[in-house]
Amino acid sequence: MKFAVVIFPGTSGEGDVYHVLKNVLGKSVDYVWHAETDLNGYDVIILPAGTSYGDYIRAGAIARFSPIMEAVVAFAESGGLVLGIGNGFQILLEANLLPGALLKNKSLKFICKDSNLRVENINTFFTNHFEADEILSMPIAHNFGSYFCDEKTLEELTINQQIVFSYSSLDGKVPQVANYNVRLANIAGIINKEGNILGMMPHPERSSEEILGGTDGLRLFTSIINKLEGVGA
Amino acid sequence: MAELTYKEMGLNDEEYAQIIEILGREPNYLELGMFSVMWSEHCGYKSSRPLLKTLPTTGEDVIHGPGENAGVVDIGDGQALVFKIESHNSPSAVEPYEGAATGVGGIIRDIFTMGARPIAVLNSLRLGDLTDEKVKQLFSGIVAGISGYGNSLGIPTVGGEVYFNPIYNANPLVNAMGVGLVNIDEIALAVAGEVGSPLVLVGSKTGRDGIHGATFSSEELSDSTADKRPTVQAGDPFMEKLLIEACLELIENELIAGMQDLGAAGLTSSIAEAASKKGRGVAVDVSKVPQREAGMSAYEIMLSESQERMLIVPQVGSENKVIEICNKWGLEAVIIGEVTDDGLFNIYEGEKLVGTLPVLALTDDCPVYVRVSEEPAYYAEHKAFDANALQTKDLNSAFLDLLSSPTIASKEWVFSQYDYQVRTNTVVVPGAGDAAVLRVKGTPKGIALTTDCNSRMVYLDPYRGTMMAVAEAARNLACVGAKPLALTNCLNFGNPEKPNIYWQFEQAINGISSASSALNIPVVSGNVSLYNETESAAIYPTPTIGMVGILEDIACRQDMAFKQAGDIIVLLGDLATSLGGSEYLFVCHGLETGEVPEIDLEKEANLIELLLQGHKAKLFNSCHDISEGGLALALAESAISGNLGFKVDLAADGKAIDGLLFSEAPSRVVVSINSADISLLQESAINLGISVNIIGEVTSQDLIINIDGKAIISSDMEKAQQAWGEAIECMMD
Amino acid sequence: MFKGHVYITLKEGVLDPQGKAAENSLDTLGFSQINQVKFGKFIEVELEAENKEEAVKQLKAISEKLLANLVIENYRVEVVEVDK
Amino acid sequence: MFKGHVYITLKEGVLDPQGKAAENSLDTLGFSQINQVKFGKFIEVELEAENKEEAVKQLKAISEKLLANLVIENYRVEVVEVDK
Ligand SMILES: Nc1ncnc2c1ncn2[C@@H]1O[C@H](COP(=O)(O)OP(=O)(O)O)[C@@H](O)[C@H]1O
Ligand SMILES: [Mg+2]
Repeated sequence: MKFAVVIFPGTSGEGDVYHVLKNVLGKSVDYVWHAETDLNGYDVIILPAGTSYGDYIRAGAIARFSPIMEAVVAFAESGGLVLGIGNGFQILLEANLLPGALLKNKSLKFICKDSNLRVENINTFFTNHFEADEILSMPIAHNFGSYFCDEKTLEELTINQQIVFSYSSLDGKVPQVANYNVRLANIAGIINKEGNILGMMPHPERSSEEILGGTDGLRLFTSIINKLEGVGA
Repeated sequence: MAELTYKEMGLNDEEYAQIIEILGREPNYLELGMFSVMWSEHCGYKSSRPLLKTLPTTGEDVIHGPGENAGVVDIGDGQALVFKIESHNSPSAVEPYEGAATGVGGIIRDIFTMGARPIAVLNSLRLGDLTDEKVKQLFSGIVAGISGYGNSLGIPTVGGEVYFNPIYNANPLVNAMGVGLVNIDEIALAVAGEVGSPLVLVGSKTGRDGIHGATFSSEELSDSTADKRPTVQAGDPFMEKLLIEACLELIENELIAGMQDLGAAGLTSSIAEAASKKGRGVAVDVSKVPQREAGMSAYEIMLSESQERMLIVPQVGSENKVIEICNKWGLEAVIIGEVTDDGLFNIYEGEKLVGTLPVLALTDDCPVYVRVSEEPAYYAEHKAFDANALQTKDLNSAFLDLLSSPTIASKEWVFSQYDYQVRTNTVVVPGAGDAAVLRVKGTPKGIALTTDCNSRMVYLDPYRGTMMAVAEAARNLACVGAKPLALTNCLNFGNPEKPNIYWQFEQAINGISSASSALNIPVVSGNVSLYNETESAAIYPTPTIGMVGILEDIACRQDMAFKQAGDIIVLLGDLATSLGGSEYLFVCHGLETGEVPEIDLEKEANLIELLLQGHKAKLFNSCHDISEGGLALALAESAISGNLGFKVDLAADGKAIDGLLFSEAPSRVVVSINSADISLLQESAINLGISVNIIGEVTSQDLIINIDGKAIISSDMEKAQQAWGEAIECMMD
Repeated sequence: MFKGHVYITLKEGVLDPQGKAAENSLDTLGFSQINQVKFGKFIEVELEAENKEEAVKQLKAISEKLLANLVIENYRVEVVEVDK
Repeated sequence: MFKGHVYITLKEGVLDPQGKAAENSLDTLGFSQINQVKFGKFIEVELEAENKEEAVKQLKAISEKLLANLVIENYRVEVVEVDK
């Protein structure tokens, strides 16, 4: 199986996920320049973290119009697996491949730290190596990381189990409040209805080696590999 | 813009006369402007060159010392580290966000101009009294600027330091250090290439921003700088990122003869420097320079300090390939002139020659001043201070006050705004240890990075204080397991035309020289920022030291957190008591005085050796050097980081108790080790003449120091954590 | 040649931490009479067009496609012909 | 109760990378008639004041003190009385 890591002008996080796939997992992976229009031969498309186009106007706003994005949309519509991390998530939202938007952090500051995540849905291509309600540690590093969508969309996300990761306390408690804003604020990653497009703000590629402090993130990638090689892709 | 006189451009009568002599005529306005920026302190190093020449700059690992855009040291396996520290003080005082952001942009350009992939940024900040609203604004603006620019480049900001002192209220210091990794055979230099090679300008369009920035940064800040505000430059990190990728691709494809970033004094300086390297001349047509604004004059184009621009001299015949690759990255790249053999800097506006001057006159003929040096009266006065005369304080509350002093307290508010993890190499992250440690993918090696300077010590005794800064940097590297390799320095001082300031400057540089040769850590790059003064006062002399070190085996790294209850706590070094220049005197007695503690560089070298042996034998479970706040605060930081307590017992033996706790005497480190390993440690320590003091043990909770059996300091973890962890946050948000 | 303005504001119910922060600091600065602050974008555009309608159409088009994110933002455009 | 608007724009000659990026992107999107895009801020304020002059004064004050960065930005204020 083969991964593609898309590079847009100004993309800054491509090397981190590439390193995990190639050197940690020994998978074959290519960089694909945004001007390309063809994604044939790839099984998983990754829109990497960091920044693209300086995140000018809005993170992802310009990148979504890159030539490669038409191919990404087509690839996704045909059921191909697409993973957007951080900036990649923002691009998926701007491209309407996932619902909602990401707003500026409440603190108005960039935040770089480890976060605790609760796995809300382990029955996906991306999370089948996690355990139900398991608490993971993954770094976050973003400026626009607070997820937003309208109430109707939030209901759908909830009913269809599209919320895959929630921010959580160590003891796994995610305040199960009715308050819509608080519930929104806990969302760390969502998947589309069909289950082939995942967007998340935390960085699995930054928690895939012991030397970096943990390997929880690695299991997200092995989940993908497991599913695809399992079904002989 | 209204025409300036040569005085307004910062030239004096003698210098103007010298220019006339060189040209054999009056310079025109363009030529005058070019001289004034090239002969400014910032570009010409007028007041510093003779002193800088005395720095030790050679060593077996040094590939390039001062003189290039950045220093280069060999780290084996055909790889080298490229690094330099630079100031962006006055721009940050005027516009903190853009000033700090463009400071990062500038130092990063110095790194990839050498052909290196930038892998890390550090930042050394000096701010005023954090209770002052204006200072808070400067602080948040500066940190946001570094964060905004560095983060979007995907270069981790992995370390640095922040000190707070009212002396910096109106004169904040922003020093940024850039570090890059390069294959030795791919190092690029700023040379002009062959006669006839074209000069290609790449990147941002040229605007009116930053004109006379170099001159501006060489003048004291006064109310009139308000009028100079048009010189503020805004950064474009996206453009910088494209430049990095394009330039590294050009080098990979061996298309470049020379490369030079555009920084202070813009086109004038980078072209002159590139050309002077080979005694060449250049012919430039300003009408070819892409312009952001209408109707720019040759003068404005040649002096503009618009950011994110690079000058490239392609290999003969490869200019089209160069332009092609730049365009692929969405970068504008145009030929603006060519290298000539007449040694002249000729500026054309289309066909018309609008300026002509000898290249070397700009770069080499810059006048050099050996200023008058005079020891200030304060030096002897402070030395005479007697700490025994202090009124007694409750030392437990002193301890808590120190924990929450912003200079000592956790800097998480700062570094959580920096993406310190991107590139996934940062294995000792900000706050975790005395220096940052990065792995070098594909090798067992690691590199360690730090910046250090306690400017209060430097003020009280510039010579000793600066030796202490170099020693602390080296010690910080050794504490995380790295052998110090080389250093860079950023000399932030006041107005050198004042004898007392020049004395500080001279003494500080001598301090770097002494420490650098004693510890065998050569100086490979640096930067000078003078005239950091307002009407009221000069800043403390602040010779910031940036240092890099190497870990042959990254498995031998160590951080400062206690690891397990029951480990014994050992002080490597002496139970010193000198309180001169300490944060304790400042915070608890409102005093900045005293004799700066003695430093024995030979002992420091042995301590570093001992630390490296210990790390190699994996003896240490934690390692933290003693700096601001002394022994008590070093213990507290290790405890808080490890969320474990300690019980320490000291004997006064007639020594001053506050001295024992809070002395900032150098060459001392607190380690925690397995009790079984103590004899091993003692053995190597004896051979190296370092005293090993077993002072207590790691416990599961509470921070306790008994002296002669009496509990002097006793705090529960929560209280300490809060005081240390939330101090800055509470003041800022 | 036309000059256009695009005003982008956050939709009702979308958090505006910047506005909240401004309200707070204005309070501490003693501007007690300020009740609410909302942050939006003001974008000035220069464009060619046959006529004003044409220009308005273009401004709307670029707002919807690029300048505004309709999930969280509303936009309003306005054209001011430039007298040459 | 008054409603005020504050318009914040970059000073002449200050680089506007966002604007540049928008221009390029619009170009590739085929909006060739767009010549220039400049990004600024649009801030809506609700405040109490004796009268319109009073309100204008306050808006200016908060713009200079907090909302605008006068080193690189210009501001313009405008008051619209709210009819209750
Ligand atoms: N401005 C900053 N940016 C990033 N990291 C910082 C900054 N200031 C301090 N740090 C980090 O916080 C920790 C403590 O800094 P410092 O008190 O200077 O340590 P030391 O006294 O041992 O040199 C170090 O890891 C340092 O890198
Ligand atoms: Mg320090």
